[in-house]
Amino acid sequence: MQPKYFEVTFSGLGGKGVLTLGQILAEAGMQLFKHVSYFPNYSPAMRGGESECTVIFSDNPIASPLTFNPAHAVVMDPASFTTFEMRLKPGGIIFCDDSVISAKGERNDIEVFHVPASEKAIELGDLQVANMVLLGAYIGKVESVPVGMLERAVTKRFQGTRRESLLELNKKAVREGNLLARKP
Amino acid sequence: MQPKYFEVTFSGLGGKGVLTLGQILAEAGMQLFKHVSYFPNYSPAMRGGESECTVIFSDNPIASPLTFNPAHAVVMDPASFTTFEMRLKPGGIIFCDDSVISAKGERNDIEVFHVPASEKAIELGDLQVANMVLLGAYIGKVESVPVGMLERAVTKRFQGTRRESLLELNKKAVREGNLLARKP
Amino acid sequence: MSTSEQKKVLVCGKPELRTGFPSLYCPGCHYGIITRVICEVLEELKLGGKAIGFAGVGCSFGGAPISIGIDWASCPHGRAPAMASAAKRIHPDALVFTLQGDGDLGAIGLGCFLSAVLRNENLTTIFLNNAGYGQTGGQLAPTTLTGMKTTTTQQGRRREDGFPFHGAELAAYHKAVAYSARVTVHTPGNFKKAKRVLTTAFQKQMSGAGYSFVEFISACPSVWGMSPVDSVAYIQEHMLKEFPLGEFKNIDSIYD
Amino acid sequence: MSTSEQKKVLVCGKPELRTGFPSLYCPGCHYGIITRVICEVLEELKLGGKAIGFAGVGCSFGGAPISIGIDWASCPHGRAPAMASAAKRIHPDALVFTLQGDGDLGAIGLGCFLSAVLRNENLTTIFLNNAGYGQTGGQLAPTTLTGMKTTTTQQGRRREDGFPFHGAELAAYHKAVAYSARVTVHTPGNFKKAKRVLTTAFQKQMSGAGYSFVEFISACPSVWGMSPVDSVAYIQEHMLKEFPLGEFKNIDSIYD
Amino acid sequence: MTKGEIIILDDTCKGCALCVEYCPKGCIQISRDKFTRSGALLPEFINPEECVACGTCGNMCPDFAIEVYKFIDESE
Amino acid sequence: MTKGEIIILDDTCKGCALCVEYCPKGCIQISRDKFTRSGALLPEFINPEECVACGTCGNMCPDFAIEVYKFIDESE
Amino acid sequence: MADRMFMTGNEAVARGAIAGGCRYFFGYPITPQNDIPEFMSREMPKVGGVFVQSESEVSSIYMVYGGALAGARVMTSTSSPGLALMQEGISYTAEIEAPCVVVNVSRMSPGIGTGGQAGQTDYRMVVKGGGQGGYHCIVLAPWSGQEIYEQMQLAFHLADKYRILCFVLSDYVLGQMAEAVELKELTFEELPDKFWALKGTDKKDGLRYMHTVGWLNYGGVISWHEALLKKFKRIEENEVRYEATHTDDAELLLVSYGSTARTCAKAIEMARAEGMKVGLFRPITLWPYPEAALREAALKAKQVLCVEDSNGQMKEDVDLAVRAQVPVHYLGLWARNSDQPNGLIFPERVFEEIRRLL
Amino acid sequence: MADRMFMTGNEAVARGAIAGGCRYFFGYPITPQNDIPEFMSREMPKVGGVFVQSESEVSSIYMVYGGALAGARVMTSTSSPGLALMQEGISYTAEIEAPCVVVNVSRMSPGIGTGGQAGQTDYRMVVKGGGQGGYHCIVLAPWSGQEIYEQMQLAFHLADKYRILCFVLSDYVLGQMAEAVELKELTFEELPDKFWALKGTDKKDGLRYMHTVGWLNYGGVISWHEALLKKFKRIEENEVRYEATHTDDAELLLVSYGSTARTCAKAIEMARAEGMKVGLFRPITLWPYPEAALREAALKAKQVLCVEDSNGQMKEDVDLAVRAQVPVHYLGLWARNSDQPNGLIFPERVFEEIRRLL
Ligand SMILES: Cc1ncc(C[n+]2csc(CCOP(=O)(O)OP(=O)(O)O)c2C)c(N)n1
Ligand SMILES: Cc1ncc(C[n+]2csc(CCOP(=O)(O)OP(=O)(O)O)c2C)c(N)n1
Ligand code: SF4
Ligand code: SF4
Ligand code: SF4
Ligand code: SF4
Ligand code: SF4
Ligand code: SF4
Ligand SMILES: [Mg+2]
Ligand SMILES: [Mg+2]
Repeated sequence: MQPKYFEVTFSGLGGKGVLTLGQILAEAGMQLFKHVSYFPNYSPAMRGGESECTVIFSDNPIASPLTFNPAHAVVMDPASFTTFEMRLKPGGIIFCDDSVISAKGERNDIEVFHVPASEKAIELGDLQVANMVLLGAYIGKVESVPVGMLERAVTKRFQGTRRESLLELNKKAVREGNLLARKP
Repeated sequence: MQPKYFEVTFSGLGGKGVLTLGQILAEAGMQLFKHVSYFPNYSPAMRGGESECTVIFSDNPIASPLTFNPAHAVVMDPASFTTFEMRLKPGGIIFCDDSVISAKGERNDIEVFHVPASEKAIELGDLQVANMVLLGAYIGKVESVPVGMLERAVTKRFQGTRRESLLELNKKAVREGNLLARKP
Repeated sequence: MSTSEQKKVLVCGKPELRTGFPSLYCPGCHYGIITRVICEVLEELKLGGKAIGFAGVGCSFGGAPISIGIDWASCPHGRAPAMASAAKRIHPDALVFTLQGDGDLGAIGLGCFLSAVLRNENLTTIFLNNAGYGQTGGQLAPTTLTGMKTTTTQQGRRREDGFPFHGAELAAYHKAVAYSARVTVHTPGNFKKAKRVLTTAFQKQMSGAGYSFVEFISACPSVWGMSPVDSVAYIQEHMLKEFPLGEFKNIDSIYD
Repeated sequence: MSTSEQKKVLVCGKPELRTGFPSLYCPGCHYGIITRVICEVLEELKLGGKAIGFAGVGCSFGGAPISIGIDWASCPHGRAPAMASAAKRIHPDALVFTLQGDGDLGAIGLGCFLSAVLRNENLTTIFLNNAGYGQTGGQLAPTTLTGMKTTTTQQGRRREDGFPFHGAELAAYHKAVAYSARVTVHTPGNFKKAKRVLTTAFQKQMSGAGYSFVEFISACPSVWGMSPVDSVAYIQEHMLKEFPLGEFKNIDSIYD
Repeated sequence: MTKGEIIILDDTCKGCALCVEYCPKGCIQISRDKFTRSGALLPEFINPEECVACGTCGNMCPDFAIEVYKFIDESE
Repeated sequence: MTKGEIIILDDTCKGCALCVEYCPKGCIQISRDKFTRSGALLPEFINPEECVACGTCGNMCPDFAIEVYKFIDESE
Repeated sequence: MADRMFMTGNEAVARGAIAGGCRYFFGYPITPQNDIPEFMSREMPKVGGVFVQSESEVSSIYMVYGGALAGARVMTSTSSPGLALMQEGISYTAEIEAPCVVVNVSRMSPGIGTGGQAGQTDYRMVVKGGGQGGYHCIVLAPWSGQEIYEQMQLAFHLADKYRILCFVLSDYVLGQMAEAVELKELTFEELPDKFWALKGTDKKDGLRYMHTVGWLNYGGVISWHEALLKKFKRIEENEVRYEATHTDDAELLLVSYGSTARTCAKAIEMARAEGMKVGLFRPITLWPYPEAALREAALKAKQVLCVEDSNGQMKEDVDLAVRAQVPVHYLGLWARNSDQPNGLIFPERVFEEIRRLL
Repeated sequence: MADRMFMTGNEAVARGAIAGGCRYFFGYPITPQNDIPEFMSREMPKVGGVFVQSESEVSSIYMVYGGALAGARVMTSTSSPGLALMQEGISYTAEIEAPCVVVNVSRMSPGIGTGGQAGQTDYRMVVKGGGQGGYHCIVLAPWSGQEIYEQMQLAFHLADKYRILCFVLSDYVLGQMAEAVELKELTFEELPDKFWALKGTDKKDGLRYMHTVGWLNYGGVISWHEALLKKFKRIEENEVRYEATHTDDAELLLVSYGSTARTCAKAIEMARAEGMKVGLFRPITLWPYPEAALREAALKAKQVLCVEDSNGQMKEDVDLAVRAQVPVHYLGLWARNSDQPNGLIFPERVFEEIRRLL
């Protein structure tokens, strides 16, 4: 059985694909939860700046799509790690790409989940899918939606677009990430 | 001795020169009274419409340059006559160009002073100076400023302008109007 | 010649589209003559019932709608082309035109007009060039002649006030304009030519040729400080030197 | 040839006027190359201390002031020429120029720009033509090529979206413009030409010749959706077909 | 024989005198004593015999204040 | 003998690869493992011997990320 | 039940407009609402409509004005500086009573502000009327994708019903956030024909129409303004909308609109979970303002906290309602989590403030 | 004693500006203030200044903005629709804190209104801020030629002192009416150099200046707004101006500004002559609004009558001050003597209302 409420914030530098992660996750959650919200925060007028997005799944109406202290965070750059290590709810989990984030964290009341996302992505042949590796890992651990649903959302995202050729690679990255999380 | 307060409204159709009358009168009064106000009301965006202006002389500060019920009015067209006959203060005087205004008035508590202004102007050679005849007559009767001062104000108005050639005619019209008022 | 009966026929009266309202214009203002040109051309083309006019801010803001009996909107200063663009997109079969003064089109509305042209709007613009701001009492307009005195160039228009603005030529310069001409109504012959030109302009719109533009040189006796008769002479002697008459462009379609 | 000592000399580095701030532009954006052109020309003319730039809304709004170390104001969308006009009237000895995108100058600011020209302002305008709205993410600009896809013309620019806007030619058309040219920086040779052209433009202003105008064709890899290298090829193959390079006007004074 | 006739509508005429200027036959003249609504002097049709009903005065009157009539021989 | 040298400033380079494109001598190449600040791949100066210190790469770098040096014979 | 669709607030604007019968969109790019014109440029032709990219917001509003007079359901959307440029035109639509819809996806101001991120600083421009004055526009302030979708339809109806400009006031947060929206098509009372529309064809009644000046339409200046006031009165009597939740036992009343009201709702959830008696009063129409209802709710509670991502805009209307009878606190943009443009007011911060006050 | 000169209110604007050091005037014709640019076009060159006729009010405000950044004392004047077009620009001057003066000779609105006659409908646009929000401008509201002449000088001083846009709000009646004005040149405290001015020459401190975005100047969005709020606070503390006459024993307090306050003054003369205890409270700064002083005066009197040639604009600020503690009546444009554009509110009509209320 799924619990009734999930919240996660993805954070990283523009161009790294964190907003995409949120959109795909939200899409996947739509089938399973009565209420889903997605909120991206970035500088529309500046490329390459910090961006983050929050996805909430709930069976009750979502009062606000914003949360300052999420239970889960997926971070792709060192600054985001520092920020979300601070902001995370006690008992929360922070997922980080440990290929690029060396900090290990100070808090004892949260779990830091290390994913060698960039390494894995390079291994898969394209650094650009590091985000998908992280997403797969996140879902593997938190299990808010089944990985199959996530893959279908990935398919929906890429199919029929200019970037359809990247679909399989992205799905593979999700699966590999998922495995990384399930392993331990 | 001059009383301390005069108010007069000039009214007529645009192009007839009622605003000029007010400006000249105000200019003349400047020498004699501590306080002078002039307020013209016309449609800046439409030519030939109704226009009026009010001049107030006073030795005390003038609370407002507007008065709905002036003591004196000088009117140059029939509609203005009707309007100001109604608006005049009891005991007031309305000066009208009886060459163009045939109405004789209904009120008993005001004086209607008839001036054959247009007739006199045509006699002087130019219908355009009918306004000056009326001004002269008004001053002849009300004596708020000496006619000499008024003439100096007329001179100031025309001297050095494109219309300087009309100065003498205008001064003459003022004098003739003045005589018309003094006669009885 | 027999001494037969004679019939009295009206050869020139009020056009049907001319409403019964007296004009709001000053005595001798050529806007009144242009009113006739517009009415007669619309009637001859049978477009009175299909026309929507957009009058700019200036003397024709109220003046044109009140006197020409078609659908009208009076437009905020300079914005007639934007309003007309929307109307034409919504009613593509209507004849949609703007009527704009030289301040309205050449100053505040220059960008709005050229942008309508740049969007390939299928409109007609009637441009009233009286070399000044009539409605507000005679300030400098983009079209004011060099050296001409206005209330804001009291020593005459100088270098640093710019050169006179040429609407018809600028319109013709643009690829999206199918037709552009400059006319006057200061002589009976020019009055007739003006009618022909405006007819062509409206036809261009109805055939989808592209933007059409007609500039009228128009006397403004009040602001020029001249009698109506002297104003006519001023047009001949001064205005036409700076603003030559003629068709500057006449093509069948801008898309060829 | 002796085996004498060798000295290492800097032949190309950061121009002095280039501040230490990293640019705000996307990777491969030609605005960065144009930044060098501007810095080097100002330095060569020794005008860095006399220059006031007015940057329009667009990618160079903050991008230019941050990277070029002269006096600057960033301007509301389209209004740089009005702000520059005032500054130049107040400081006639300064070198005052505007730096405006194609949306900024060709759309919202078209009237403001042409009116500055019509007032005979003694300014220089640097016009950045990247065929789209960079800052807002790739919408149709007046300069967008026919058929080119943008986020608001997703099937490609059509007839009813208008023909591409030609800034340099339109500027040259105006009597008050003394100098107008179109350049690119997409090859080293064109980079050098661009410097010569901008030098001339600034000199025209300083000699009071009249308005001067330089249009830069500039690659926008982000919005064009191409790599920086492909964008260079796109300029050569597509942009230059619609927008020919060259000087369109070069006169000594507009007052002769 | 008179070919034309004009009627000047004194309630709309503004006294601009353009008709006087434009009539090729000198048929119109400004009066000395008749006034328009706004107080200007009215034009008068003074040479009916000369009028050729060309319509010029009517066309050129900015205030639509002239009606021009032509006399047509019915037998023609 | 080497005529020129370039220094690529890896803190400002954005990895656009224009320098690679413009170098007439093929002296520059995108690396496979060095990254720019924002995570793109950095260019490398691979053929120092060929460099003629023409300055092109420096001029054309939008990010002022290349310094070009020329070796000048002191005795000349 | 109608279909549900996951969409951003900006997309809800566009889809809601189409559901509301809008077929003509005139607009100019500006962050953070570019996806609205982009969507419209793609979708309008599919529903037989027209999208025109204007050359500026000044032109946008005049295209809207012209289109409204031509009888169509027309709209534009923009963000703060763009809306400022429309003020003259908005005043003209009020004069001639041209029905139309304007969406403002507001961003931080003044000036260029943050270039397109969160901010609710436009309250006065939108609600008090930033153009040459003497008029009102209806202002709807949705707080969710669903409300946006429905209020867009309502906006077109109200605009036509009262011949007035109807604003929908969104913001960066609402525009960006995505939620599931039920594609509910609202039905409204039938409205009379736009007999006054300019079509360039002979009207049913054979009359031509001209729209020149407002006062002439009513015979005089006073009559015109009296007619406007009467209309405004009718709207004030019939169209006030608000939502009051948890106000019955509230000892602290939060007043907030738009995305910030969502933030407050979450903060209230947190506070209620800890037993604090907090309620929310959310004006849905900012004009007409639910003054009486707010006063009632405020007097019942012991104190009021107005929350707005701004520096003191709506507070004036709250003060007008409350009349200094209970204290009114204000939590403004300084409650953001960061000084940088991407700062936001989070529910946790509002909760903190609630705790401080109770 | 300084010379006295008979002049209209519009001429007093121009002469006062020159006395206040204004040397650059940028403006566009619009009734009823055309005599201001006309005067300036003639006189500016004589005092070594420059007059530029802009192509529109949008450009006027940006010329003013550019001129202000160039370090000069600059101004424009306009009337209602023209001011609406300046709203975006006004907001930009607030962002970058560019000191300048804008005169609004208001006319009846909305839309084209009466084309240039009496009206005070612009209160909200001027006082509440019609542009993208979060800012204030100082608003001076003179009621005589003398005050206009002096306030123009004050306006330039305050603008420079606080780096803010200062409005002088005149109207048709004030602009047209002529009175004797004493040509008094005011002296003010010395102000520091405009070190930040763009001159295209190396600065004393060797730095170049750039004016790009407000928040960067202060390091962040919150910091920027806090700095603005602090400045606004300083102005509220130091620059409130008003005049209270006959308020000591008043049983009815008239509240009015600008030309209408003159009308009220005369009505009060008439009422006092008949023994009625009426006083006048005249805000001279409309922002900052003399709220506390007004509340005090209002509470002392038994009731308040707000008089304005409008349909309910300033009333909100009066209500905010009075807090419903005494009744506030309103006499608006329907008190005009005529329905036609040339209608006016006369002293006699206000007197009638006073009699009705007492
Ligand atoms: C926004 C705005 N600015 C200014 C005005 C004032 N105004 C009314 S008419 C006019 C100028 C008209 O000149 P032009 O366009 O040449 O028309 P004309 O009166 O000469 O026919 C101006 C500036 C206005 N109504 N609205
Ligand atoms: C009044 C106003 N409208 C719209 C915008 C939004 N905006 C910012 S940049 C821009 C377009 C920029 O395009 P362009 O001028 O071509 O410059 P580029 O970014 O391509 O260099 C727009 C519309 C704005 N800031 N202000
Ligand atoms: S001011 Fe000039 S253009 Fe206007 S109506 Fe009078 S004559 Fe005609
Ligand atoms: S969006 Fe285009 S113009 Fe703007 S910085 Fe990026 S590449 Fe350059
Ligand atoms: S042209 Fe017309 S208006 Fe002028 S004088 Fe003749 S009849 Fe009268
Ligand atoms: S119709 Fe011709 S001839 Fe007859 S009066 Fe008129 S202009 Fe003269
Ligand atoms: S051109 Fe400059 S920014 Fe681009 S890759 Fe080369 S060094 Fe880096
Ligand atoms: S200086 Fe010239 S040769 Fe040397 S690397 Fe750069 S472009 Fe190549
Ligand atoms: Mg004109
Ligand atoms: Mg661009």
